[in-house]
Amino acid sequence: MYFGFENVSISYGKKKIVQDVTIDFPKGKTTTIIGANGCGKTSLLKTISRAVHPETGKVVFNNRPIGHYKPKALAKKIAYLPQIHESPSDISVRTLISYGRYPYRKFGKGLSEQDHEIIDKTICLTGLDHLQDRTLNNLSGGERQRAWIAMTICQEPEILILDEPITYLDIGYQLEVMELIRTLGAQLNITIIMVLHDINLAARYSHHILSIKDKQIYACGEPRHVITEDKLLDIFNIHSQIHEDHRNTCPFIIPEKK
Amino acid sequence: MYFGFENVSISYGKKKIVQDVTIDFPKGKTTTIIGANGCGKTSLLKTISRAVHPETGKVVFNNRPIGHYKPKALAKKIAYLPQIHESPSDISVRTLISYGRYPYRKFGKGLSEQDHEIIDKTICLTGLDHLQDRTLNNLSGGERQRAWIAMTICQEPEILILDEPITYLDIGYQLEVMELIRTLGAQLNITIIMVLHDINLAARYSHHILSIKDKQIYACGEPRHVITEDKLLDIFNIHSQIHEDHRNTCPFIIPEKK
Amino acid sequence: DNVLTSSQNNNTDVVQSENEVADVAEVSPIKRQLLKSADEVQITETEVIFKDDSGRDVITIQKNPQKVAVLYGSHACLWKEAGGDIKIGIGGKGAEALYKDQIGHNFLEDEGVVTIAKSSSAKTWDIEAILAEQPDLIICSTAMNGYSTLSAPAEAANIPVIAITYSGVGDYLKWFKVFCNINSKPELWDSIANKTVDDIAHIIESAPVENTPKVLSILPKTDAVSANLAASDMGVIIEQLHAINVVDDLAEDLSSVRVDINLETMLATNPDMIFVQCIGSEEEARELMDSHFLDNPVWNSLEAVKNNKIYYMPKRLFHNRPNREYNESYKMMFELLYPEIEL
Amino acid sequence: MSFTMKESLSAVLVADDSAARLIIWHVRLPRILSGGLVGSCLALSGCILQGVMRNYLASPSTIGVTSGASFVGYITLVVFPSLFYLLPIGAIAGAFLTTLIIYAIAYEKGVSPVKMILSGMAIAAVFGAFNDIIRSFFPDRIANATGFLVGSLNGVAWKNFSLILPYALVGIVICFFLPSKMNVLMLGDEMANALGVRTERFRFFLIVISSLLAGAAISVSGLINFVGLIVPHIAKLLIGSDYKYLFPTSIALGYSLVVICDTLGRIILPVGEISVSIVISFVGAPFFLYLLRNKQTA
Amino acid sequence: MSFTMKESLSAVLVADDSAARLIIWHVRLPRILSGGLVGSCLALSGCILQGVMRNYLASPSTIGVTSGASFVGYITLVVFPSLFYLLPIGAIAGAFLTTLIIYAIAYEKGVSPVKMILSGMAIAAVFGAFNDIIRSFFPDRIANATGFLVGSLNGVAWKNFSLILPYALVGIVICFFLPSKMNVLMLGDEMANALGVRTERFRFFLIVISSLLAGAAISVSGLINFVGLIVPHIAKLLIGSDYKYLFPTSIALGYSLVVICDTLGRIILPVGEISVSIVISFVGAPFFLYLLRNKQTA
Ligand SMILES: Nc1ncnc2c1ncn2[C@@H]1O[C@H](COP(=O)(O)OP(=O)(O)OP(=O)(O)O)[C@@H](O)[C@H]1O
Ligand SMILES: Nc1ncnc2c1ncn2[C@@H]1O[C@H](COP(=O)(O)OP(=O)(O)OP(=O)(O)O)[C@@H](O)[C@H]1O
Ligand SMILES: [Mg+2]
Ligand SMILES: [Mg+2]
Repeated sequence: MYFGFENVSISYGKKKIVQDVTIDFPKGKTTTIIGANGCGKTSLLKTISRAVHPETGKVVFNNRPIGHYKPKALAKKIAYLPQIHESPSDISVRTLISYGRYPYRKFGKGLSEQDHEIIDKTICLTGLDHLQDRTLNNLSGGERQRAWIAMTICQEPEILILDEPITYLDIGYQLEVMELIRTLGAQLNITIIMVLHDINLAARYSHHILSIKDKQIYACGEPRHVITEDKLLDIFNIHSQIHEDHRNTCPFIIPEKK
Repeated sequence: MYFGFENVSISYGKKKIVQDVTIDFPKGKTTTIIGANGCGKTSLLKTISRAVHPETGKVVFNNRPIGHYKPKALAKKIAYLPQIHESPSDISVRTLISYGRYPYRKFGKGLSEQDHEIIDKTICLTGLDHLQDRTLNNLSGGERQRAWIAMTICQEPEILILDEPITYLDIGYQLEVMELIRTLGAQLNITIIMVLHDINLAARYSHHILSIKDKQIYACGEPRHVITEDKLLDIFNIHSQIHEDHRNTCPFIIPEKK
Repeated sequence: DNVLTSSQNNNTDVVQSENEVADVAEVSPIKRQLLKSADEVQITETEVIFKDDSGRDVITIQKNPQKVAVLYGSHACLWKEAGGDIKIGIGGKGAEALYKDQIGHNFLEDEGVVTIAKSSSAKTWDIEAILAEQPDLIICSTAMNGYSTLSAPAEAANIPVIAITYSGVGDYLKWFKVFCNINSKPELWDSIANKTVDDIAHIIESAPVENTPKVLSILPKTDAVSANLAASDMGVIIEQLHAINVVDDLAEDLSSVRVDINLETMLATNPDMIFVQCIGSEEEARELMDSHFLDNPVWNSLEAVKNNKIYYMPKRLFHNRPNREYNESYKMMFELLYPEIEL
Repeated sequence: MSFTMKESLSAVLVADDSAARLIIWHVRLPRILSGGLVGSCLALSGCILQGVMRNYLASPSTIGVTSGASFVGYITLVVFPSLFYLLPIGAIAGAFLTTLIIYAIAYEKGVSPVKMILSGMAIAAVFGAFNDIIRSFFPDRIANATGFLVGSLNGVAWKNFSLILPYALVGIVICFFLPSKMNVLMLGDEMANALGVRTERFRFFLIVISSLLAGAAISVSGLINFVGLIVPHIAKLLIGSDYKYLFPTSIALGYSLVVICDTLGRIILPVGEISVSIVISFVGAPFFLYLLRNKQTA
Repeated sequence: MSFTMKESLSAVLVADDSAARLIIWHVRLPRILSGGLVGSCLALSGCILQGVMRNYLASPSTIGVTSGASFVGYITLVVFPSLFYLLPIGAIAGAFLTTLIIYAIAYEKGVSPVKMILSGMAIAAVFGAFNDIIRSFFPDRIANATGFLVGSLNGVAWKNFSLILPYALVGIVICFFLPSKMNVLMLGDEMANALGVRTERFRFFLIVISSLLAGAAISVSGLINFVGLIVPHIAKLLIGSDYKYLFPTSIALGYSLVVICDTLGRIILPVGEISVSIVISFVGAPFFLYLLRNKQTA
């Protein structure tokens, strides 16, 4: 298994959240997890960052449980942006982004020439040039979110995990982040795993969509196969018109109330 | 003027955010504010809750500056849900919702029969029945957001102001919240003002759309007039395909990168 | 001069040993007891050898130091009484009042003593000023970090230090003996200390053993009133004079010096007399007592109060170390306890 | 001393000269009643401050109230010992004035709790230094006053009870009328404003009230810091953070903790007593640690 | 006393019997050098703890380190007064053991800073009560130990310097090697984990280090609480919260504040001196208040 969950179950106290989930995320592809609020998407991802310990099963990377890796070695391969993150308020955007280079730092060494180059490149990629010296507490919600995404990108990971990364972003930046993710995926062969609530963007920018329902994986596959009226009704309890976006060759939906 | 801004300018220190903005929100209608990250949407709304003081101009309700009202009297008329809100972690959903009845409380009196009825109704409306006794720290992001919305609805306001209310919600609940808002608007004649990043939902559920750009109101009017390719390019710097959603008789867009 | 000193020393030694021989024969057990610590001090021709309170095994001090620093008020008075000269001392209102009281004048000003602080707290000393004077003996208290602050710099400068904790007449006798001999004035020990010891022994012997009064000795503080137990200075005197300290029976297992007590206990034990220890002036002590007990019905119902037997004990004799006036403390207490007995 | 039920009852009802009357009516009763109120006032003060400051370490001592009260106490006792009867009023005034100073320092378009607590700590340090200076310069007299630093209820009489009673009544009023406003304040300033609370004014009101409560308690018993810090936490661990329950629980716990510990301190030694503040630390701290370990924290 | 440049130089270089040698080499130099290091250790300890605990009120005293150190100090001085030379080691050991106890209490699948600080306060209260008990029952002996409560550098000698030096060196190592890790920790445990920090282990390491730093400082100077609380805030107000700058600034400010205030306290009175902890409160607190008022807070 390249990267994924093997028979993972999660509970909080007596409350079961997911049960016996096995997923192998395909290498170099973008997989989006969708599902209703509270179905356990975030909990699943948290087992990767070890903030939540699975009750049974394990998270596997390159056929070894992630617990067997050194944390820094793992951090060079897997980057993770949690759904809710606290930020020290008075550091600059650039400083925040530079923290993404942490796993690469040698003990006692500062940022290298190369680190700075990568930081510059990331800032450019994420359109934060004009904000890089502003401190986080002076940014709008959306601006802040972009700085965080930039930080994870700066980690140069092989696998990038994003929990609702476009929350708070305006539609322009939503598109930009999704394009960025696509570019990273395609050019650098990064495996991307994210949680999105926007079905249309998920359908357009993912190779695979994985949906969770009732503690289990409900459906998994190409967007076309998961984004169907029936399945959406099951997952989200909504009706929908499904159209074809010819320009982007993907389905898109207009949700309808029941 | 029923409710709106009169020549409002806002700055943080030397940084001008909006300049000389005048808006009259039409009574009983739903107005959605759209605009790029950092354009000042939240700042404008914060002048209503007096978290931000306008540099010039004033916020007017029923032809009087809101500063002339008693806070509780105003709170019975205008409810406001900020974009980012802190929550005490160990109170139950029901308790949180009951706080919406605060402006109606008589000094030294507990919740009345009527209050409890309204709370029950709101819980039912927002689909929180099964969660009402859970504490907030045990909820998923989306579940928590719904509890907050329920709290503002419980305030029975004449004007309801929501800053990105469907952040974190899954598509099912997004639709449900928007439907709820529409119902409230239509049945109770509530004036709704909200900020949304989802252009499609904005177009479908708003009577008016107001967009901000370069410290000014850039466009304002019926969705059809604001959601055009040119204008979206100006506001968000994106191209877009504009289609017609026949079932909902509104435009919908598919955003495209530049 | 030197010759004279050494001959005097010889002399003392002889006197001393004679004394000791005599002691064995005729000294009463009471006197023996009082002199117990003092007897452990050894004196040679040029040195005085004893144990101080710094935790060191024994210390040996050369006689006749020329430049002495005494950094604690009552030690300074004792040193003066033992015929010593002080070149470095501490000032401040409290200390100066004490000097006037016990020595009769403020020697700091009168004798041009270098003053290195306005209180005995080691936190406020100027160590540099002490060392700069290059004293050849420093006497300090173990209280208020005195010794621990001074020990390292003094050691570096090769200055001997005596660190003292003293309470009660036994300690007085010990230190007076040490000081007199360091100053090569053993005759002062003979003339003053012996009189004190004799007086005290006599007073103790005169105290009746039966039907003695029940007494309570208290120390009023702002928010509480403490009772002096047997281990306190006043408690020792009371016990030696055979009066019944009403709290002692109750406090057999307590090793402390005093405990806070309440009116309930006072009423339950109902003492015949109450002695009030004054930290500041009698005036202040009265104010404090008023703040606790004025118009208090429980207080007013006490035997001692009804019979007007509340005594404010002079600070000089019962709070400060009275040194050579220890006999006066005993005498005063005796007269209060047993007014009917002539000494 | 122990009395029968009958003796005790008659002691309370009949004003005679019996030992029972003297002890129960004049010594024990005022002590128990005022001690309990001291506990309630401190607990309520801490409970309010921890909420208003949004910091679980806030307590009367963190905003400098304690040091203000004890500073004025010191000055009274050391410099003007004959004015000792002004001590209670002095302590309350000291607490109140310190609060105002700190508020003024931290104020700037509204007061920030962070700034306020930090100013409180700084002011407390300055007062503490003054106290140390006084202690160095009046070492004899101050030996009298050190007792102020270890809270005790020994000698508390009816006059102390009448001093603290009005504050305790204020506390009860708060308990009844303010929990919902307090709850709303906990949603954050923006939300609370939107719900009709004048947050700035309400916060000022609460801070003043809690400083008065603490000042009154200190003036009766001296410092029993621990109650103001720990009782609100115990209350929270037991019944959660809804002020409707939190206020009354804090008050009740503060009352009982002080009364129980004071009684223990009174009877535990064969003679003499152990100050209530010491007993509270020995009894309250382990209980608190037990709860902390065995319950979920906020 | 003042010396010429030449005298001072020769005092440092030539081991003779001159007054200059005695005073400069044996008294002043160790005092200045150790005093500075005490300041640095306390400031660094506070700086680390405020970060790790995510509470701006955290300082060595909030996690009980101070009380642990001073409790052991008390016991040494009061119960075994003849072992006073063990005091420094005792204080460090006390600080360290207290930290472990509190850690153990607060631990449960990882340690929560809230629980840890609260346990620290409770343990501190228990130790404080022990100290009060000792003070009530050994009032004479304790006169020895009360000095411990007002920090002072009077009488500090080379042996104290060699005691604190290794800890100060640890501090410097931390300054050079840990700021980036510390910065990452400030992003929250989840983020820090994802970036390759073993947060639980790192936090334990930091807490132990800071307790040792504080213990070492206390063993040399007694309590100068204010430095550990306020210096990190001053540093933050001056240069922001990036630990790359925050660590060295705290260390430098701690060093200079203590040395300057100690010197002031030494020369300000015509006779005698004022303890450094008192001067620090008088000098540091207003400076801090000034900054607090005139700069944006975090
Ligand atoms: N307290 C503050 N101090 C200084 N600048 C601020 C402050 N709050 C916001 N800003 C700046 O003001 C601008 C407007 O912020 P605002 O939050 O109103 O934007 P917004 O339109 O709500 O953005 P978003 O869609 O991201 O929520 C932003 O550029 C932001 O950086
Ligand atoms: N610390 C916790 N303790 C107890 N229950 C929790 C905890 N965290 C989450 N839960 C519960 O676990 C379930 C799954 O939560 P999770 O955050 O994984 O959902 P999610 O799929 O990410 O939802 P959302 O789309 O709203 O982010 C929810 O029902 C939530 O109430
Ligand atoms: Mg989630
Ligand atoms: Mg916004």
